[in-house]
Amino acid sequence: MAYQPKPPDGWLKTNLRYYKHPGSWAWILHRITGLGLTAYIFVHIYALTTLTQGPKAFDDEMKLFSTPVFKVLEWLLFSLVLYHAFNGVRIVLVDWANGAKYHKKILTVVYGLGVVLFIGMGILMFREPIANMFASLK
Amino acid sequence: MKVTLRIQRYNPERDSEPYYQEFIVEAGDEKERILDLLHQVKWKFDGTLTFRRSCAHGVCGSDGIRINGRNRLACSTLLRDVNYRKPIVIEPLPSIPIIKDLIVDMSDFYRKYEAVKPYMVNNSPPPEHERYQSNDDAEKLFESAKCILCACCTTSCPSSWSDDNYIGPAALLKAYRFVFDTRDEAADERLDAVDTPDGIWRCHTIFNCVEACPKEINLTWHISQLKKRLTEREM
Amino acid sequence: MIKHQYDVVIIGAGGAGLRAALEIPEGFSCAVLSKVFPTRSHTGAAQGGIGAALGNEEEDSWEWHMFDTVKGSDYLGDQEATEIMAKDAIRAIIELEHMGMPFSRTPEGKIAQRRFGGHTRPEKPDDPDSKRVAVRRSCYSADRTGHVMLHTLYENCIKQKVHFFSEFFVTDLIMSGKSCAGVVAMDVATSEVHVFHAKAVMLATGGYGRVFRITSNAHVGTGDGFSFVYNNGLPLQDMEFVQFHPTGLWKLGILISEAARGEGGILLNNKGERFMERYAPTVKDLAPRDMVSRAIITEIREGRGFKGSDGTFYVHLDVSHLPKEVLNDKLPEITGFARTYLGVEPTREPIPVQPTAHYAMGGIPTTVDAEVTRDKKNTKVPGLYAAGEAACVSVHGANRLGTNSLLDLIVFGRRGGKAIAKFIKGAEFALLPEDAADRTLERIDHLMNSKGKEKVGPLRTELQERMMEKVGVFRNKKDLTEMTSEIKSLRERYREVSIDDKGKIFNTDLVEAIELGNLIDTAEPIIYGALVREESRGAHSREDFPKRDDKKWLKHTLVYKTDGKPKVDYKPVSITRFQPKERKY
Amino acid sequence: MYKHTGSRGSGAPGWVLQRITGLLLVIVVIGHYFVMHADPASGHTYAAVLERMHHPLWKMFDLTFITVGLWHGLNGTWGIFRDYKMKPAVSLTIYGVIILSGIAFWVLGVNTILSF
Ligand SMILES: Cc1cc2nc3c(=O)[nH]c(=O)nc-3n(C[C@H](O)[C@H](O)[C@H](O)COP(=O)(O)OP(=O)(O)OC[C@H]3O[C@@H](n4cnc5c(N)ncnc54)[C@H](O)[C@@H]3O)c2cc1C
Ligand code: HEM
Ligand code: SF4
Ligand code: F3S
Ligand code: FES
Repeated sequence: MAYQPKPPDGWLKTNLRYYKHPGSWAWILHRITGLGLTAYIFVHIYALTTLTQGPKAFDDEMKLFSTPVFKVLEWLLFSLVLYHAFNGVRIVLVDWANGAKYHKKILTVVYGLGVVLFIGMGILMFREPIANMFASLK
Repeated sequence: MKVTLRIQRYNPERDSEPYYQEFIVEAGDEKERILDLLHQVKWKFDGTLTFRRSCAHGVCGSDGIRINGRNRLACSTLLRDVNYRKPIVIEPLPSIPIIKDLIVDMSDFYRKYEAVKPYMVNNSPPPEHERYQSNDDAEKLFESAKCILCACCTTSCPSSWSDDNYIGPAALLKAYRFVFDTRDEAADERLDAVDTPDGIWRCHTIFNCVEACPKEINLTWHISQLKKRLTEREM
Repeated sequence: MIKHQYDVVIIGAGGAGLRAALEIPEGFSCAVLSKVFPTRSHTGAAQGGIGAALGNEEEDSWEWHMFDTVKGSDYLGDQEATEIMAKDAIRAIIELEHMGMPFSRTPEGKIAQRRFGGHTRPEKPDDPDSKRVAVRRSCYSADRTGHVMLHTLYENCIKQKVHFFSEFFVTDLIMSGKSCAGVVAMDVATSEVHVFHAKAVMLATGGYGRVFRITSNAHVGTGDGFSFVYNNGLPLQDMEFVQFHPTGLWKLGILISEAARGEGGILLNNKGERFMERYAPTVKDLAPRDMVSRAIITEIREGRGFKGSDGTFYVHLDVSHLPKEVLNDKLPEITGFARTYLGVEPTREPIPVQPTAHYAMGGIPTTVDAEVTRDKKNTKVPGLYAAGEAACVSVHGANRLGTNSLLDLIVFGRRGGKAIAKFIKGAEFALLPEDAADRTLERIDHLMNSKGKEKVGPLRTELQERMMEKVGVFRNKKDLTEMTSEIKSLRERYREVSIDDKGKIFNTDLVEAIELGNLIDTAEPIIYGALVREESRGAHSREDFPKRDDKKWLKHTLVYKTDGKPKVDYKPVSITRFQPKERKY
Repeated sequence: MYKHTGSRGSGAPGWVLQRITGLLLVIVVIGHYFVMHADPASGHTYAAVLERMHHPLWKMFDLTFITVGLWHGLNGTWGIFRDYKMKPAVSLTIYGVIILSGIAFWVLGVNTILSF
C-alpha cells in the first residue's frame, strides 16, 4: 500500500482510556494482587530464614512484626489474599462450571464474602486492642 | 435537539497525529442512531469524514467504532444509550492500526479468523439427504453463528492490547462454532491452531469482549468450552 | 493504473457471487471483487428463510412450489426458469447443509421449515385443484438465515482459496465489440484504478433499494450493476417491478421479516381490525407482499392508519399474542430490532410498520444459465454473466415470493458458475481496448476537480423522496410523466456535483458520488418501465389501469439507454405448465 | 512473528495446574492466616513455631505451601509477562530470573522448614 496505517496506542494508554466494567476491574485487581502476593511470598520466605539462626534472632524480628503498624499491614495483606483467592475461585467457576453465564453475580458474592471475612479477620487479629478499648469504656 | 460529536480525525495524507474535531448536529429525538449523526456530519458539514457502514441495522458488522470509550456499532447505538448532554466521543476501534478517521486496518483480524479454519470439514461422503443433527446440537451453534465479524470484541480485549498476535475472542468463537458442530471432523486441527503461546491461554476471562459484543454473544462462555475441550484432549 | 488478468472476474460477494465462485475449477484463476468485505454483503441481512419443497414438516412438492412462484409472479415469471429453480431447490438446500450451514432442526434432526407468504399446498394432496392452504416450505436458521448462508458460502470460498479483492469498487464494464472483456475498478483504500482483463465477467452486484427513501436495503445497495449494463447499451428487463415489503419498521425501513406473520403475527389498523381478512380472505396476513403492501397503503389512505410524530403514517404488526419462546427462539433478531430502534416491546405492544422498498424483481436479462442477453431474441453477450438480485432470469416476474431470492442466488449462481467454467475452457481472452479505463478515469477526474454547487447528500435525498412519492406502491401516468422530467433535471444537476474530499486514501466521498450517478441511472429504467406498462400486475400497480391486461401486457419490458428518451422493447414470457389465471388468495 | 520463550507444547497442563494450585491455595493460605492470627503467639514466637514445626503434618503443610505458592505465583507472573510482546532476549532473561529465583527461594524456604 502506498501509505502506512497509523499504529495504535500502546497497551497502557488504551487500558487507561477504555471503558471499564466490573469484570475488567476484577482482572486488573487480580493481576495486581497476584503480583503483590508473589512478591510477598519472597519476602516472607526470606524473613523466616531467621528461624535457622536461633530463637533470639527470630523473636527480635517478630517484635518488629508485632508492632501495630505491621499488624495493620498484615491485615491489609489479608485483603489481597482474600480478593485474589475468591476472585480466583470465580475464575475457576467461569472456566469449569458455566460461570461465564453469571459471572457478575459471582463477582457480587466474591466481593461480599471478601468484605465479611476481611472484617472477621480484623476482629480476630485485633481482638485484644478492641477488648481493651471496650474495657476502658466501662 | 442539538448534540455535539467529538470525533477523532486522522488523514494520513495530511496529519502526522490524530486529533479531535467537534461537530454540532441536529437530532430529532433520542432514538436517533449515532450512524445517522455521522452521516449528517458527512453529508452536511464535512464530506471528508470517513467511516465504513452498510446495513445500518447491526447485521453486517461494518461500523464497529469506539463511542464514549467503549466499542459498539454506530448503527446499533442510539442517542439514548449514551450521555448526549455532553459531547459524545467517537474514535476508531482501539489497538488496531488506523487507516483514516474511523476506518481501521482489519487485515490482521481477518487473518486470525482464517487461522482457525473457519469452514466445515467433513470428508466422509455426504448422504443424499441432509446430515441429521438434533435441534439441541444445532442450537449449541446458534449463538456463535450470530457473529458478524465486527471486531468490537477482539479490539476491546486487554490481551490483544498488550500482544497484537493474540488470536482474540472472535477467532476463538469461530473455532468453537466448528469444533462443537457435530457434523465437523477437523476439531483437532482447530484446537491445535488455538493452543499456541498466542492462543487461547492468553484469555484471562476479562469479559471486555462480552461487554462489547453488539450481538450479545457470551464469548467468554464459548471460550471456556473450548478450553475445557482442549484440556480434556491434552490430559 | 494497474492491470490484472484473470480467467474469471466476479463482481459481488453476496450469495450469488460466492456461490458462482465455488464452481470455478482449479487451474483457472478467479477474482471476486466486492466494494465491501464479503460478509458485509447484503445477503447477510436476509432473515426469514430459503424456500424448497423438502417436505420435512408436511407433504410438499416442487410442482406446488413452482405453481406458487408462477402465481406469485402474476404469471410474468418465465416458467422454464421457475421449473428449474423449484426442482433444483431441494438439492441446493441439501448442498448448503453439507457445506456446513447451521439450520434450525425438526425433532428428527431434519432441516426445519416454516410458513411464508404465498407458499401453499392443495388442502387435499390428491386433488391439485382443491383449496390452497399455507405450507411449511421456508428452511431457516432462527431469523438469521441469510447471515448464516452468506457466512457458510464465504467460509467455503476460504476453504477453496478463492481470491478476493475486498473494498474494490467496480466502476465500469469493458466491452470489446459485442463481448465483455473485463471490468474497471477502483481500490477504495488508495483510489488507484485497476483494469481486470477477463474471459468471463459475472455481475452479482445485488439490488438498488437505495433509489427509494424508505428501504430495507443497505446503504451500499445502489444498483451499480444495473448501471454498468445500462450504460453499455445493454437492456434492463422488467425494471418497473419493485417489491415493497409490507412490514418495514416505520420511518427506518428496517425489515421485519415475513417470518413474523409466518409464525402467527397479524396486521391491525387504527380500529383494531385485522384488515387483511378483507383483502385476502383465505391466506389473510400471509398474502403475497404486493397485496399486503397495497392493503396497508389503502388502509392509510382511507384514514385507518396511525399518524406518527413526524406526520407520516403506519399500521400495526402485532406479535404480542405469540408465546414468548416463539419470539425468543424463532424471531429473536426482529424483536430485537423493534426494541432497539423504536423502543417498542413486541411481547407487549404492536410494532409500527410501513411498506419499505425491498427487492428488484427486474434486472439484467439472462438465460437460465446466467448468460446475459442483449435483446428480445435472447442473443447472448459473450463473456458476460449475471446472477442474484441484479439479474432477471426471470423467476420472480412481477412479484417475488419470500424465500425465493436466497434460493435464486444459490440455484442460478451455481448454474452461472458452471456455465462460466465451461465457457473459459474454450474461450480466449477478448481484446482489451486501449481506452478501457478512460470513462472511469474521466469520471473520477471530473468529480475530484468539480467546483459545482450541488452536493451528493441533498441530491440523493431528493431523488429518493421523489421516487418514493411518484414511483412507489401506487403509480399513475401523471406522476410518472413528471418523474421523467425530474430524472432528467436530476441528471443535469448531477454533473454539477462536487465533493469535499480530494484525497486518495479511502475517499468514500468519491465513492458515494459515483454511487449517486448509478442510482440515477437505475431510477431511469424503473420510471420508463412503469410509465409504459399500462396495467396493474404484481408489484406494479397503476391507479389509472387497475386491471391486469394479459392480452397486451403478458410480456417483459426491456429498457435501453439512448442519448434522448430511453428505448423500450418487449420480450415474450415463457409459459409451459400453468396458464394465467386470476390471482386470488 | 516473534519467538517465544518457554514451553512449545500445549498450554493446557500449565493452565490446569494454575487453577488446581489456586484452589489448593485457598485452603492453605486462608488456613495459614487463621492459624497465625487466631492465637497471635502461634506465628510470632520462636517457641510456638518450634513446637508446630516438630509436628510432621505441619511440616508437610508448610512445604506444600511453599512449593505450591511459589509455583503458582511464579507461573502466574510468567503468564503475565507472556501477555506482553517482548524482544526474545528480554523474555529469555525474565524467564531465567523467574525460574532461578523460584528455585533459590524454594531451597531457602525448604531449608528453613527442614532445619527443625
Ligand atoms: C432485509 C432483507 C431481508 C431479506 N430476507 C430474505 C429472505 O428471508 N429470504 C429470501 O429469499 N430473500 C430475502 N431477501 C432478499 C435477498 O436477501 C437479496 O435479494 C439477496 O441477498 C441478494 O443477493 P446478491 O448476491 O444478489 O447481492 P448482495 O448480497 O446484495 O451482494 C452484492 C454484492 O455486490 C457487491 N457490489 C455491488 N456493487 C459493487 C461495485 N460497484 N463494485 C464492487 N462490488 C459491488 C457488494 O459489495 C456485494 O458483495 C431479503 C432482503 C433484505 C434487504
Ligand atoms: C488463595 C487462593 C488462590 C487462588 C484460588 C488463585 C487463583 C488463581 C488463578 C485461577 C489464576 C489464573 C488467572 C488467569 O489465568 O487469568 C491466578 C493467577 C495468579 N496468581 Fe493466584 N490464586 C491464589 C493464590 C495466590 C497466591 C498466594 C499468589 C502469590 C504467591 C498468587 C499469585 C498469582 C499470580 C501472580 C497470578 C497471575 C495473575 C494474572 O495472570 O493476571 N495467587 N491465581
Ligand atoms: S463476537 Fe460479537 S463483537 Fe466479536 S466480532 Fe463477532 S459480533 Fe463482533
Ligand atoms: S476480553 Fe479477552 S481475555 Fe478473554 S474473556 Fe474476552 S477474550
Ligand atoms: S452498518 Fe451494518 S452493522 Fe452497522
